[in-house]
Amino acid sequence: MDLINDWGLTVTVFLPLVGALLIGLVPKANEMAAKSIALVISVLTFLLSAVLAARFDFGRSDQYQFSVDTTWIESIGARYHVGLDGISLPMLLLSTFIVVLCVIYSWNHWEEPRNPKGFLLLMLILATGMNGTFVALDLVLFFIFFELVLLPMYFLIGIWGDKTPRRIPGFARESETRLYAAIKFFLFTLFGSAFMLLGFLSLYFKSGEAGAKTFDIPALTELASTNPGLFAGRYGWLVFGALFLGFAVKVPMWPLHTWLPDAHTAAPTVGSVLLAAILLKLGSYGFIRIALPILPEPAHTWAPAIGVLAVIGIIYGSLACLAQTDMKRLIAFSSVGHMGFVMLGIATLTEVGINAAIIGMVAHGLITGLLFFLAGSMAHRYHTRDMSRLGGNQKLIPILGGILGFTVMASLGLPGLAGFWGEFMSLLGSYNPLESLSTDLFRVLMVFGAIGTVLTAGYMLWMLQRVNLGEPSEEWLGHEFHDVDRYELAAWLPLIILIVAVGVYPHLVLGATSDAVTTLVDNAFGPGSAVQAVLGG
Amino acid sequence: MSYQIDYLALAPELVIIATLIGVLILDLFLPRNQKYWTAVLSVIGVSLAAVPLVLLAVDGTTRSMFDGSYVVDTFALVLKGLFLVAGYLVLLMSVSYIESDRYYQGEYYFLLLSSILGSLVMASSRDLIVLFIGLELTTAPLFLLAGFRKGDAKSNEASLKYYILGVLSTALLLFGMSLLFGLTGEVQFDAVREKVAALGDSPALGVAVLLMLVGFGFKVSSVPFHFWAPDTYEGAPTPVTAYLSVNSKAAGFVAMLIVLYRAVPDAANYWAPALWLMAAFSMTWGNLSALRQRNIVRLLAYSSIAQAGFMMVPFASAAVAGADLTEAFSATVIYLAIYAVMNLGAFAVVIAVARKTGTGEIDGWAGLGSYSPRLGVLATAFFFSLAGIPPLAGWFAKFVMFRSVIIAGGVATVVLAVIAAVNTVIALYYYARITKAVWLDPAPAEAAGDRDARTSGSLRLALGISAVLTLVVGIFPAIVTVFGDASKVLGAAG
Amino acid sequence: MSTFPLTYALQEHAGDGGALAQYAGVMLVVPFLAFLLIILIGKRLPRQGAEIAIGAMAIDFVYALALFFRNATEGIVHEEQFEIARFGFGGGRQVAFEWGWVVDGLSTMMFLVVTLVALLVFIYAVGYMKGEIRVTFFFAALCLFAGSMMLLVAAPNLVQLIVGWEGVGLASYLLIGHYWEDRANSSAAMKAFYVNKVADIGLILGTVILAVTAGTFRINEILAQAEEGAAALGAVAVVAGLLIFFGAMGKSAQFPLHVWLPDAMAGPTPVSALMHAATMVTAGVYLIARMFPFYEGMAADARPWILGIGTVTLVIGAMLALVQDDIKRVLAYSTVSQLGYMVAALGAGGYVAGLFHLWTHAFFKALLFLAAGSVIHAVHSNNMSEMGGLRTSLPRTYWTFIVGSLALAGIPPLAGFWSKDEILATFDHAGVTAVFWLGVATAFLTAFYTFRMVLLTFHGSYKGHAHPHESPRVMTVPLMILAVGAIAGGFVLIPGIFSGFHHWVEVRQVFNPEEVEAGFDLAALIPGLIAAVSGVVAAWFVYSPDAETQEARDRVSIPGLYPLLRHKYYLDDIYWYGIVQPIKGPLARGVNWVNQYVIDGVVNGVGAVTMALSRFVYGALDQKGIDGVVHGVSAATDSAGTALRRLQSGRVQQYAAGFVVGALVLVLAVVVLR
Amino acid sequence: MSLSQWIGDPLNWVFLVLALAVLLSGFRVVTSPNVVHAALFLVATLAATAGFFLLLSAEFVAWVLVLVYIGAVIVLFLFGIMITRAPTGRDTAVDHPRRLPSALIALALFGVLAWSTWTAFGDTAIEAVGEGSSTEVLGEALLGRFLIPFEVVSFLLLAALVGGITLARKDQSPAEEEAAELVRSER
Amino acid sequence: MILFQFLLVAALLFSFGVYGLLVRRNAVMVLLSVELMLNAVNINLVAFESVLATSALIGQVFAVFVITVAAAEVGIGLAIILMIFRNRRSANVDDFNLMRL
Repeated sequence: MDLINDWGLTVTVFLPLVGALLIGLVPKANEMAAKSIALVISVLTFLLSAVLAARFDFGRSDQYQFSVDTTWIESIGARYHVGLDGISLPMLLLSTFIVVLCVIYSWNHWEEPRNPKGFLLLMLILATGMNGTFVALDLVLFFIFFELVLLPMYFLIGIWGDKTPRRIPGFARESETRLYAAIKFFLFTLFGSAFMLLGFLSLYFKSGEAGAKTFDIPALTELASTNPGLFAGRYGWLVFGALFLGFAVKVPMWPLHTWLPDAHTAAPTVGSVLLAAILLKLGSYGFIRIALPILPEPAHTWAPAIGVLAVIGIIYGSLACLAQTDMKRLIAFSSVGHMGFVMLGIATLTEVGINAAIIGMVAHGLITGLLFFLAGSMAHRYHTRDMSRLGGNQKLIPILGGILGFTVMASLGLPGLAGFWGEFMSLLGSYNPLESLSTDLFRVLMVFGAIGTVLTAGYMLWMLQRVNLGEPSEEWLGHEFHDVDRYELAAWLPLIILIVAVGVYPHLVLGATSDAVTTLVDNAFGPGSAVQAVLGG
Repeated sequence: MSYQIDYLALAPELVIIATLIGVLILDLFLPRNQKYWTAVLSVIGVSLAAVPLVLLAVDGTTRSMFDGSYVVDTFALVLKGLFLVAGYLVLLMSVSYIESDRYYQGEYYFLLLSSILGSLVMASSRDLIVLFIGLELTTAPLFLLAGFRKGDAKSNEASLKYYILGVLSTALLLFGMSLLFGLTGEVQFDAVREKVAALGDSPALGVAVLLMLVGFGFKVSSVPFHFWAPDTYEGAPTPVTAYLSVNSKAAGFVAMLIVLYRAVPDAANYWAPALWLMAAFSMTWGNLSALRQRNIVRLLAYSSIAQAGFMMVPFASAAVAGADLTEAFSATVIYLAIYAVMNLGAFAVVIAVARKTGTGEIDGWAGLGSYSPRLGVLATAFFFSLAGIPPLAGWFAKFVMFRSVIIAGGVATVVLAVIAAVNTVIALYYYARITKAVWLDPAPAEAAGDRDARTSGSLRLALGISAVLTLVVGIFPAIVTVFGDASKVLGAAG
Repeated sequence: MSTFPLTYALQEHAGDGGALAQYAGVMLVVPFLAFLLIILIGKRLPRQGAEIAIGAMAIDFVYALALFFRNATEGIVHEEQFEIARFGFGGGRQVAFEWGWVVDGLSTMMFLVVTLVALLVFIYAVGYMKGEIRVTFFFAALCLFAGSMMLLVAAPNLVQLIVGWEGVGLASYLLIGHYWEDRANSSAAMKAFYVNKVADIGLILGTVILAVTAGTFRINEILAQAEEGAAALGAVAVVAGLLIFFGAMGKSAQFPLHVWLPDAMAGPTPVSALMHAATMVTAGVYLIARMFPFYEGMAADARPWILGIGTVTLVIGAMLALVQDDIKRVLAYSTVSQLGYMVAALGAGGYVAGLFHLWTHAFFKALLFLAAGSVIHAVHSNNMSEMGGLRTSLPRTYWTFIVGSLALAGIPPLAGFWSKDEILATFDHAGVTAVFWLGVATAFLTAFYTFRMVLLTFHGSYKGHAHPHESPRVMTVPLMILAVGAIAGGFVLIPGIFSGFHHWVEVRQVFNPEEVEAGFDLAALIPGLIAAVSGVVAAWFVYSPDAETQEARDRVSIPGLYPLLRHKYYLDDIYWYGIVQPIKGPLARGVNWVNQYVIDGVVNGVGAVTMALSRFVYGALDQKGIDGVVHGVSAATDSAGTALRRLQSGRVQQYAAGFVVGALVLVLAVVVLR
Repeated sequence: MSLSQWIGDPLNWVFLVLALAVLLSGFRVVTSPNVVHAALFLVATLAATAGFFLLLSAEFVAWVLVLVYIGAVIVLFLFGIMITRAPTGRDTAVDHPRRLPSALIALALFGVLAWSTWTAFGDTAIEAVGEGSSTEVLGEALLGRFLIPFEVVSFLLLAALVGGITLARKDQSPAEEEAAELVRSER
Repeated sequence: MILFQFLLVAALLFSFGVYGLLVRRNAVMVLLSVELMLNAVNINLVAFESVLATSALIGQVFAVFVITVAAAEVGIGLAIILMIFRNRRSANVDDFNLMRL
């Protein structure tokens, strides 16, 4: 079946777009048709990606499979090059999978002004952007997909977002939360990506000094390892800085994170889920796929800074969580902390660390995605996210409460569930970072990271106590709340199962990534790098 | 001395000439309620003019006439194509707009065609005189068209302001040209270039080049020669504004680039820093001013000022860095082509929406998406394309711009690149504000206009063409790189 | 599945346990399956899932018993590992995460203790929890606990150990907070979780250091390297050892991390018996024992810390137990104190002594808790001030309670006597005289507070309001079984007569325990015995049935110490006001403030400045031209002016002037001034 | 060329007279408070300029200037002034109050222009004077090499004509127009 | 004669034109100023031509074109002014300073 080899990835990426077009043709009133199309398309996309995974040769997960490399914009040297390796495979699956769940969840959860047609249409466009980013192997293509997610997300937040007015410091007029958040999200990301684009272009022309100019990620990676001096020095430092701006905004890393709490708070449930589960990963994926392998030498220089910012993010995010009253905002800040672990892993520049980052990304996608689902469903029922008004949820809506409890446990990194591996491995990596990095610094970071886990447990359990436990406040007396319905269950159960599965059997992720990461690190930082102080020599 | 005239090479111009005379004559005989036939004729004429263009393009040979003062090469052809397509779109936009108001239709189309003719001539000009005449023919009818809403004080004002500043710029341009002629004794660009190269440093050359640059700066509405633009855009009939912001600006750019690139590349030490400043100020000033606009057309005016700044970036940075101008040249031309399509689309939307909302204020657009989703989508597409968001065409324009900056390298260019990057973000804000009004704001209870107003067929066609182009070019930008490649011909020839 | 050769096994008298050991993993899986099953269908069963839990535990118990016999008879050394993930570790090396189980003396003993106590407690709980809310969930959580505990005990590598470790912590959290409608209970649960989480930093970081340095997570490989004296490992051994011990301190409630344990009594009593007395809290002891060769060798410098912390704990725990009114809290502090004994014993090198006390303590403390539960069940109160004279109404409970108390007090020939004697002997032999005498003194305190409790509860007159009656058989039978254990549990290691336990807990894989030989030590036995007996006697005198209320008496007995003890050495206050509040309060709020007003402030500030700039550029420069430059920003905008006025205001000339000035500036900048 | 040589050339005396006329009348064009006077001063300026052209032996251009400008443009101006009934008398507020900055700007511009042309052409002498350039050559150039601009400029004029009429003509009211339409159809 | 004497006059005339353009309130007068500037250009062109003596008399040809264009511009300008005048008159008959800019 060469069809799958040649077209599999392309169809996986663009099928949602076709779905979006189809939905666009459906009259607005026919909600059922729009939903059905979205469901069928997203399921098909997921199945296709699953087929790809099934046919994926894990024995050579460090090589790009199902590659397509064809002309696209010849005159500027950009090509349509997509491929799947062990690093992108889990991300692609995560992306296609979460979209399915989001469609299912959306079946009967609509924020005002409803309009399922528009919502699902945007969501499918978003899916194309996300899938595309994870498989793109050309910098320009990557950039396009990376940016493609902006528009739909802007509208998802802006149209279906939170409509409570909010006073923005520095501005005279009140603005609805959704409006502020949407434009903030958009401007932040665009700001970063403008510089990222400059970086990409610069790489392209620099690559001309050692052969043909190219935007091709594998080719550039190859170039970086064969010509170590090419992307180095001041030049490399600047270019890495440009890429850093682009990716770090998306991750988001402290102090570029402030769009995130606003965006999450304002976004509709599904928007939050997609944002947390996948969009944030685009940034960290960019680091792994592009910044590290192509710019290994500058990565050295930057790694301590990234590590420090990551740990600041962990501690800072946790502390900020403790001051929140809004449940979604709390979860949003928790993302800052969790992504801090991901970035700490990346900053170590070691195999362990990068594996940690990937599994951390997957886990965060599953767990925080689920958390936002839950928060959304609760807000749906209580019409408030204010934790001081919630409480006793476990009593009022027991199954939902139970799932919330489970997810909180997963989120605080309980061993045996998915969240643990990322945190643990990232600490493991930072104990002995790449040889040339300051071991002392990273060990200090490790300790702070570990303290961060306690704080994480702190705010998570605190949230659980405030929301789930205790007697329900009198406000809710006499209210009947329906417990988890079947759409919610259908959307959440797979996540729960996966959280446990990855927790019990991390091979699900690491099995794909490990070899790919090893090759990546070997190429970028030389074989035999890292961890010398072993076995007493 | 006798000169051969290649009629095929001149065929597009001749077709337009025939059309505009036809329009003038037809207008005499048509009863008032059937004046729209002049529009039909104009549309047909512009379409027909594209036929020889295609033939010439297929032929591909460079045809040079009159001692090289009039050249039809691929560069001229693609630009003529651009002018024709843009003119075509403006004509489509005009039909219902002009019909609906009390306009002199025949004269309107005649003047528009004259302007198109001027731009066609200009694209082929390789000689100061031809260039000047072409440019004047492009601009002069627009002075009149801007005032075509005769009863409207704003339109009057638009016309007068545009006219006075226009003639001022013409005078400065001419003075510069006269100096250049005095210094070189030539008007044909290639000859001029040889002389200029021999001339070396000369303040008079600098003054000459800069005065010409000022003249072109007016046409492209670059800061600080932009002042006319907002008022004129606001006052002029909207299709004319569209034409002003696209064809006229493009013509100005083409003139500027041909002269700088073909005639005085060796005086780059004079014009490069000036262009750098103009680019930086245009972007920043235009964008910052756009932030404050409430009127959609004024906003587009300032946006087009900023866009002009972006368009100058490649050339400015390449010249400042002393790099090869060819890449920069093709980048600017590509930008110009993409800008033309998306900006015309934006204006088409503005025209269509104005019917529905009955106001030019951005606030009036609130909730457009709820009662007219198609227009909402189109507005979103065009404005985000202008902002440079993939996968809409605008991204590629921004991309080639940044690309050429990076090719140039050097500190001054990096500074310009950073200014451009920051400006991209600022620009997004006000473009997004429009889409915010369209989608995120609730529709007011009652509108001044007729929400159920149907968008006329010709306008739909214009919208459709520009939308398709915006999207297709965004996804397969290779299409527009033909502009870039063609413009390299200009460099190769010289 | 792969069976790894045990390089360092001393195979002289040990078999591989055959199929029994090979499939020991069944014990790990069954409770989890039970957990799932109870969650899914428990509610629909007649006993709401208890039967599943008991069934699962019975299977485990039988299996554990079989293993135990096999080990006792022929010895077992077996290890199974399943790889669950493998990843690059730098330098081309790969490291694996694994699940698995280790079957040797140590784990077999623990299996037996855990499953036995768990089984009895499960059965007991059927009676105890009758009519309570969320019974299904209760049993599910118990199964989760049992599974995690088995996972922990069976862990052949540090990762699995951590998984089990935090798993039992989670179960503990769930069960302490079982009555979460009351905020105090959920807070107690959170406290337990936090304190353990803090301690877990130590365990996790210790694991990270050991694993990265040794290049493996497998405990036996790490220990092998330690035995070999690998230099890299040696360099980090003490730090890693201390960190891991810090982890153990949390779980085993060592000072100053013991604070969670008394609060944990908020959970139902069976939970306290099972987790907070017999099994979970001994995980720390187990961990130290598991890593004993490491602490014996490379990390020997960490051992004085273990001894010291253990000693402090055993003393302060006992003292706190003196002043409690809540019967469960007495037992909780007693547990703290007894754990202190075990840890101190290990710290002093008494491998067998520590584990032996773990073994006996499991029986008698579980017994005491369950019996106390039976009392509480009867009087609906935890407070001894509302009890008294229950001897008659709860005869079976009373007698079993007496057995447990005697064992705890260390009265021969009950279990506690033998193990405590073993520990005191260890101290004596190790030459830590001060610790030895503190141990003896604490033995006195132990006996004293135990019988204070007995007397206040069962003697005198009834002070409560309920109508106490004996608990049902389902509760008393487990008591009796445990009572047998409390009596006979000590006979497995009688110095000079029978030293079976000594061999049962040999970890043959790595080393032959050559701990400080306790043996028969009269010098230790006599003071210990005297202390215990005199403690009982003293209690009898002080709390004789006709004495006044016990609170007044306490104040008389230890005047200076009383407030300190009542406030639990102010530790909770220090933690709360010194750590938790500052973090939750000012620090968190501060960060939030920084986020909102500094970082976001910068962001919004950039926005506001851009807007202001645009106001200037557009309002002043663009619309006012040269006048704007000269006069600066003017508030007037053009919106008020009509087109006519604009024409007459000379704006066109302004524009033209801007035009010409712009040209001039360009010329000046580029041509004239270059 | 020294000053004495320059003075010695009688053409330069002619030049001086003409230059004085050009500049004085030019100055009055921009300062005269009376619009009709200003227009007439422009006539003088143009006439003197035509003298320059003759001096530079550009007879054809000189006559074109006279014919086109003085003959047509100025008349157009005067018509314009009359039709718009602009005040033909002395207008007190004919200028904006900011004469000084404007003068400075103009002065600066003059400085730049004069300086730059001086550096480039300071010592260039005009030699071929008095021979009279051939109008024939000019004609051939216009219809030869400059055929295209020549033709194109006619469209510029046409456009100006058509557009100018359109803008300047008095619009009929809708009622009038309908009436006209009616008349036409009846005819 | 030297070239510069003409150039100087032209520059001065051009500057007069600019001055007039900047200060005149009356639209017709602004137009007159523009004519001055264009005339200055013509002086330049013709003077240059007399020095350069190009074969095709380019300078003079250019000047002719400039004159033509200037004429067209004047026509356009006056038409615009006339249009505005008509509108103003209909709006406000008494306003005699109509064409002030």
